[in-house]
Amino acid sequence: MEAPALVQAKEQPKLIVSIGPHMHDEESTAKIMWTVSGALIPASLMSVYYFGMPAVMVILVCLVTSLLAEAGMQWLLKKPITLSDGSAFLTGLLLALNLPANAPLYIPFVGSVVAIMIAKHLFGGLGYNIFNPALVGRAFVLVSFAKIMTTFVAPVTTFMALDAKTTATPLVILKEEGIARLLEIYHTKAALYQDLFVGNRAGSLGETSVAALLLGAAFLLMKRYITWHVPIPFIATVGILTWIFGGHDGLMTGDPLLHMMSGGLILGAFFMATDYVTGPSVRSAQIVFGICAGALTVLIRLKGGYPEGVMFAILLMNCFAPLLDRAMRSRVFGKAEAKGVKK
Amino acid sequence: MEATTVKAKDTFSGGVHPADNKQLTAHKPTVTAAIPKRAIIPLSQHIGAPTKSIVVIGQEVKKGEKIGETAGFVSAPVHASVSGKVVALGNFPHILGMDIPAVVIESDGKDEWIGGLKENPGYLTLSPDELKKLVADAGIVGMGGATFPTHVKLSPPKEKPIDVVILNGAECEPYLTSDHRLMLEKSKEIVEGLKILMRILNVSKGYIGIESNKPDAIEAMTKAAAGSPEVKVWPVKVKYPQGAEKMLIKAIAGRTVPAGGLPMDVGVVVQNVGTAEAIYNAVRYGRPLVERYVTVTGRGVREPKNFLARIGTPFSQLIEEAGGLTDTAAKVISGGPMMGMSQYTLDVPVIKGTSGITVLPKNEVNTNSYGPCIRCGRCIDACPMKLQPSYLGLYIEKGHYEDAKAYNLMDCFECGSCTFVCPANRPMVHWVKKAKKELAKKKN
Amino acid sequence: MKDILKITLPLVAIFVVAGIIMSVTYRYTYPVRYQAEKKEKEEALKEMAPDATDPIKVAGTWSADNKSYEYYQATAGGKPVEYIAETAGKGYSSFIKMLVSLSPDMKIREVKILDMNETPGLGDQVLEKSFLDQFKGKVLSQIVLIKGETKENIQAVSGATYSSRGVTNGVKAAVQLLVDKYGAGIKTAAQEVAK
Amino acid sequence: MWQHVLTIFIASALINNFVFSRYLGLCIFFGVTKRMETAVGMSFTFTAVMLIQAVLNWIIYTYVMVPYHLGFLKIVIFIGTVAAFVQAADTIMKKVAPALYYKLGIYLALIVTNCVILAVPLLNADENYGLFESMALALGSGLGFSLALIIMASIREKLELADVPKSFQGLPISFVLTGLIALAFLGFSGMITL
Amino acid sequence: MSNNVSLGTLFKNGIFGENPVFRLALSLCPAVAVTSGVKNGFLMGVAVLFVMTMTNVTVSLLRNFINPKVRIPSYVFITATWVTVIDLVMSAYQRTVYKEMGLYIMLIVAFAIILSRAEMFASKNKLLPSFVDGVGMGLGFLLALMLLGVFREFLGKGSFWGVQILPVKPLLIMIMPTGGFFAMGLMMGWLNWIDRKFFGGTGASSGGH
Ligand SMILES: Cc1cc2nc3c(=O)[nH]c(=O)nc-3n(C[C@H](O)[C@H](O)[C@H](O)COP(=O)(O)O)c2cc1C
Ligand SMILES: Cc1cc2nc3c(=O)[nH]c(=O)nc-3n(C[C@H](O)[C@H](O)[C@H](O)COP(=O)(O)O)c2cc1C
Ligand SMILES: Cc1cc2nc3c(=O)[nH]c(=O)nc-3n(C[C@H](O)[C@H](O)[C@H](O)COP(=O)(O)O)c2cc1C
Ligand SMILES: Cc1cc2nc3c(=O)[nH]c(=O)nc-3n(C[C@H](O)[C@H](O)[C@H](O)CO)c2cc1C
Ligand code: SF4
Ligand code: SF4
Ligand code: SF4
Ligand code: SF4
Ligand code: FES
Repeated sequence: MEAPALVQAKEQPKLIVSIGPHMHDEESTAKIMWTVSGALIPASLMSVYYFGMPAVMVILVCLVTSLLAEAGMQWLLKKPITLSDGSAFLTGLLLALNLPANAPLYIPFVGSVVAIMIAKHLFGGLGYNIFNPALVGRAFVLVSFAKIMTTFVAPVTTFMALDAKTTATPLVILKEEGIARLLEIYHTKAALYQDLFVGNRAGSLGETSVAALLLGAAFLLMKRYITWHVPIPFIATVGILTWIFGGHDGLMTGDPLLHMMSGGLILGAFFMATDYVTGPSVRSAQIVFGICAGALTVLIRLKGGYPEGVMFAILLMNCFAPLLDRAMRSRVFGKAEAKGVKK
Repeated sequence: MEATTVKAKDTFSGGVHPADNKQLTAHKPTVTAAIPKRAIIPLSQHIGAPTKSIVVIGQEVKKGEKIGETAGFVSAPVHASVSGKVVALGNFPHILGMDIPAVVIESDGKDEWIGGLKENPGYLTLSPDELKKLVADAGIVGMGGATFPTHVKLSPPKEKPIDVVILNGAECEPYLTSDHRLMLEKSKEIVEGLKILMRILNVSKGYIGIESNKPDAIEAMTKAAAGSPEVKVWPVKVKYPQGAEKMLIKAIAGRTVPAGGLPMDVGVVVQNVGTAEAIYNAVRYGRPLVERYVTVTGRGVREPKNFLARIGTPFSQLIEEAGGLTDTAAKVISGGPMMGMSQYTLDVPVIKGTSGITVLPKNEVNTNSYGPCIRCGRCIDACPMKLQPSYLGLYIEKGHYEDAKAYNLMDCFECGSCTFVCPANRPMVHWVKKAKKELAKKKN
Repeated sequence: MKDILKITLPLVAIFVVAGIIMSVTYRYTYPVRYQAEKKEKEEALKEMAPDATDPIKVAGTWSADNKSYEYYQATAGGKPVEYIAETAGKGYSSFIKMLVSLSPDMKIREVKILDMNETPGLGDQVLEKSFLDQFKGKVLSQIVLIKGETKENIQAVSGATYSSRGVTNGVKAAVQLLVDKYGAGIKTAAQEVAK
Repeated sequence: MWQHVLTIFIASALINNFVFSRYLGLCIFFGVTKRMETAVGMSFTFTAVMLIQAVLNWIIYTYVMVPYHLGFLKIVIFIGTVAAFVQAADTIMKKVAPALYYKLGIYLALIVTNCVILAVPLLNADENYGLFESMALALGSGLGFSLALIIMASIREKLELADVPKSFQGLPISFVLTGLIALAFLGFSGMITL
Repeated sequence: MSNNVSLGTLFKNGIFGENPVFRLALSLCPAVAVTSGVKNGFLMGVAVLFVMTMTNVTVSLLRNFINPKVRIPSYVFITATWVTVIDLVMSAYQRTVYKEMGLYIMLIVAFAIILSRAEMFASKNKLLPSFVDGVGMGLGFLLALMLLGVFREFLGKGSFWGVQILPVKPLLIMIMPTGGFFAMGLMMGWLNWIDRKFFGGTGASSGGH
């Protein structure tokens, strides 16, 4: 039977129909990405303060190349171009903060291209990549241009150019020549810690100033864009293990503060290990992720040939993230035991 | 009686805190809506078998006269909500989004009750079976939204004894205040309804769970229950979806309904406060369910209000009575914004489960498209069922329904918390519904 | 029974023929390989001691890191012109195997890397002449790895400190050995240079 | 001695991982990691067979081939042992433990034409390892191979849902992925010198 | 495959349509392991070409002679024989190369591609087609290895067959294991793209042993 038009509203307005919920909180992917980028501003400014114009150039090349690579790859793959979501910008910025200021400009270029094109878009783009793009970019250039990437310069005195003088990072000095030599350079432990804290030392752009990084991290923690589950276990594990095994005079003689403030640990733990896409998303798995990353960092720092372990530790844990997520799924409400995935 | 402070442990993990916007209507006393000129009464207003029409076109009916007969156990009869003449039988738009058989009655304006309604002041002396029959004959279904026939819920199998009845006055859904007003205005009736429920089920413990953002309702209900030591008013934490029965049972009885199970598995029956009131009316006055409290709210209507409306009242009429749509009105939702369903026409009628009509203006409607999941884990934190909605979304998006099932698809009760928090705007609820449908199709 | 024979006989035939093919190949390639190996070693030694006219003789064996190595004496007309030692040092990811030759005044004449498995492009920079040539003419006390500029000692290749250390340590052990064995007369001279 | 054994074990599991730095077993690696279940089954079977093969072939090599100067026949002899063993295991398992056979039997068939199994005795012979060292190499390599299979399977499950460009779906992206894992595993480089 | 396929088609098939490395995705280990230089890739390719051809020929010759019940062990044994031969020859005449890739030469015996051609083709065909099939497949293998070798050596060391062409080493990573996997993945993807774009192929490489 045809429905007779018995009851008719006076005007039938055009109504939007969709499936609920019809309310949404204020967050969006773009807002998160740009806020995280914003939280890196203090660290970026400090790096410019300490390394001058060369730092500006490295940052610029990374940002521009990342954005171009993102747009280019999306154009090639006939996908919508989404530069405004900020993820490519963030990857570029993080990569820049992972490079030494003295890097010739083809290094940030190659790093960004590899990060965005290979590590991100070959795997399906935002949300699908397995490995942290910025760290893949860094590892790629580290292995390709190892000589340059393991030479660092001290902070500058003039703005426009770097001193030609190269220095080793504190961790390299510690490993190669021992704590005594470090103290010789920095005179007292307090002065050493202070320099590490404000950022007056050789190293990658963003790893230098612990204070600036902590400022950004505190902001993100407050906004709940990152949670404690990865960074705190990560840093704590590094502290504890270096204290136990890090010393030359037997167990429990290491210097955890020095280790915790060096080698990009703060940058890596708060800004890179926390990358949602490449880490586990189950909270308990995140804690395991953090602890393992910390243990691997210490293993590489103390036993490996390469003194800065954070990057490799995070990349290694990226391999394990899907496994962790799979193994540590939360228990469904009302279920005695989580069902294993049947596949 | 009980302290009104909420203990934090009396809740569940997960959940979200959407802006509740209840201030739009919470303080406004309920007004009785006009009798609809033409009441459109769907023959299917509940979960279960639709009823069969027992009237013909042209037939005169009285208010409360049965017009739809049950067809099966899980079913509930439908009654005329106005007195007048049946003018049409056919398929009419329904809030589910499709046309469904309904009876259209043109009101004669007299609003006469059908004769022979039995008033019974001594109702508490009736036997449980007699009471249950009254409830069934009155066509009462869950008024909290799920519209499950109440008498079915009140007939638990023998091996599942019930020892707790909980009235759900949580009303966690944003905007809606119909339960809130009902609790203020009909507190005594609700308490009596609860006592009837307890008698039917032979239970000595009754609770009324109310979110602690409604102190006046808590006070009113506490006062109404003052003389009845077996009834306790229980404030619960303000959090969506605290009103979902599993969450409420956890908070009040401290019991966890097993996954895939029902409240009766842990000895509990949960009923909406409106249902309790309807039960009281049915038992005390013999009146079938023909009207209910409906909140008409949102920034898309000019004067948000609470109504006591007849079943079958078209949305357009209630919205008109609430001052009409504003110029920017863009979305009309049957129910609240979290679980409600958006409507493409205002011709749909109020049914037994319609707790409110929410009209959102354009600027509050999210029309952004969704992006890829960035695995932020917010949905996992938000899910009250402790599922991993991100994986459900990923699997279903690619058509891997079986994998989604392995990720506990079937335990999702579509509360929408995950979609609410998702920064990538991913429509998990939409996908979950789709996957459930596809899997059901495959089974057949 | 007949079936089994039918299956087995051809198989046995194949085995026999294959065995013959392999043995014949072995018979003809083995001497070539043996000669090549011998020649390789001889040539390497010869390169280390260009002045030697007599065949270079094994003078003994020594061991380091649980592995045993040979050392040699090169002579011209019966007079020692060169002392050579096989040695190895622990690099970044492998033991770097080397030959080191000393002139009779206990100064290094030549360092040659025989075998290693360091990271291409990083560790294998120690193969470069500019690094190895630093050893020429140095005496035992000068063989110290320095990470900065140096003429007096051995300068590490930057980015390959570990490999450089491996080479330096290996050379040092070899020189120490040869000085202990043959350097009695010149020890003092060497110490003088060091001063 | 025991320290050397331990060193060999760790080195062959992580640093010289068969897949990520020795490029061995790639066909199997790419072939069975599409599903977690097969990857796990393969891991068990391979580790067990590698260990047994290492012992068997060490005995043959040390007590037959070396004394009789048959080193040049090692290819024929080792693969013969593998083939004979697989045949025997197949028959015995079918009789003695049919349940296990139905779980792991299909993987056994793949073993004869696989280079990982053969590589273990060849490497042992090359290095002149003793019995325990050979076992450490076999066990380490087997566990390292299992680790590789399992993480690869877990990642590919995730990747299945990703929007990988058409031309790269399947093997090409798996290769790039393996490259990236190998890049991460470089972090272990330089930790142990053999 | 039937006998009436022309020999030319058979030959081309091994190189393009069913390229053992890029299309059939068999015997992948050497494709990554020995291709850090063109020369190694070439010599490995030659070794495989030899074993492939000789095995095909032998199997074809003996096909009526071998009982089907023992056919697989026999083929494995035949392959092992020819591998031993090429192994001994290489270890005598190509000492430096052999030091680097001797293990992979020996492992030719386990290559699935060889056994599968013997089983699927040579055991059912006459001498000449089997020979052509062996040569075609072997050449396909050789060309694939050389292609990878050229790509990796050029990018990694800036040289070709050991001859320095560029003054610098552009991307050292390409001659390391990780670079080998990248090169292989990118090359396969690229070939798939060409195939889909210009030849209308499906462009999906199957995988597996
Ligand atoms: C996410 C969700 C939220 C709910 N919130 C409420 C609520 O606030 N109040 C309510 O009465 N029922 C709510 N319900 C329905 C209850 O679970 C339950 O069905 C109802 O209380 C049973 O009573 P009834 O049969 O009388 O409707 C909710 C259900 C879901 C799935
Ligand atoms: C198919 C079905 C069968 C049900 N059977 C029973 C029952 O036997 N006993 C009972 O107490 N409730 C039963 N219920 C009601 C549920 O317990 C619940 O109250 C109802 O689904 C509404 O809950 P919600 O609003 O939270 O979704 C049933 C519900 C459905 C959908
Ligand atoms: C993947 C990788 C491979 C490396 N390979 C070598 C190597 O073969 N030889 C070496 O000495 N150092 C190697 N290193 C170590 C670094 O280059 C190390 O920082 C450097 O040796 C320290 O030297 P420097 O003090 O001159 O910076 C490697 C590091 C990495 C990450
Ligand atoms: C808290 C947070 C941390 C992030 N860290 C990284 C990072 O370390 N490297 C990177 O390339 N992108 C990072 N991103 C950006 C984004 O997740 C990344 O581009 C995706 O991996 C691309 O799919 C981060 C994003 C957030 C929200
Ligand atoms: S979601 Fe709506 S119907 Fe359900 S309990 Fe909350 S307010 Fe009531
Ligand atoms: S909230 Fe959205 S983006 Fe975040 S994990 Fe869940 S589905 Fe993915
Ligand atoms: S809709 Fe389902 S998956 Fe999403 S939060 Fe609610 S119960 Fe969890
Ligand atoms: S699709 Fe989902 S909500 Fe709809 S009837 Fe099926 S299970 Fe219920
Ligand atoms: S597994 Fe196939 S060649 Fe190695």
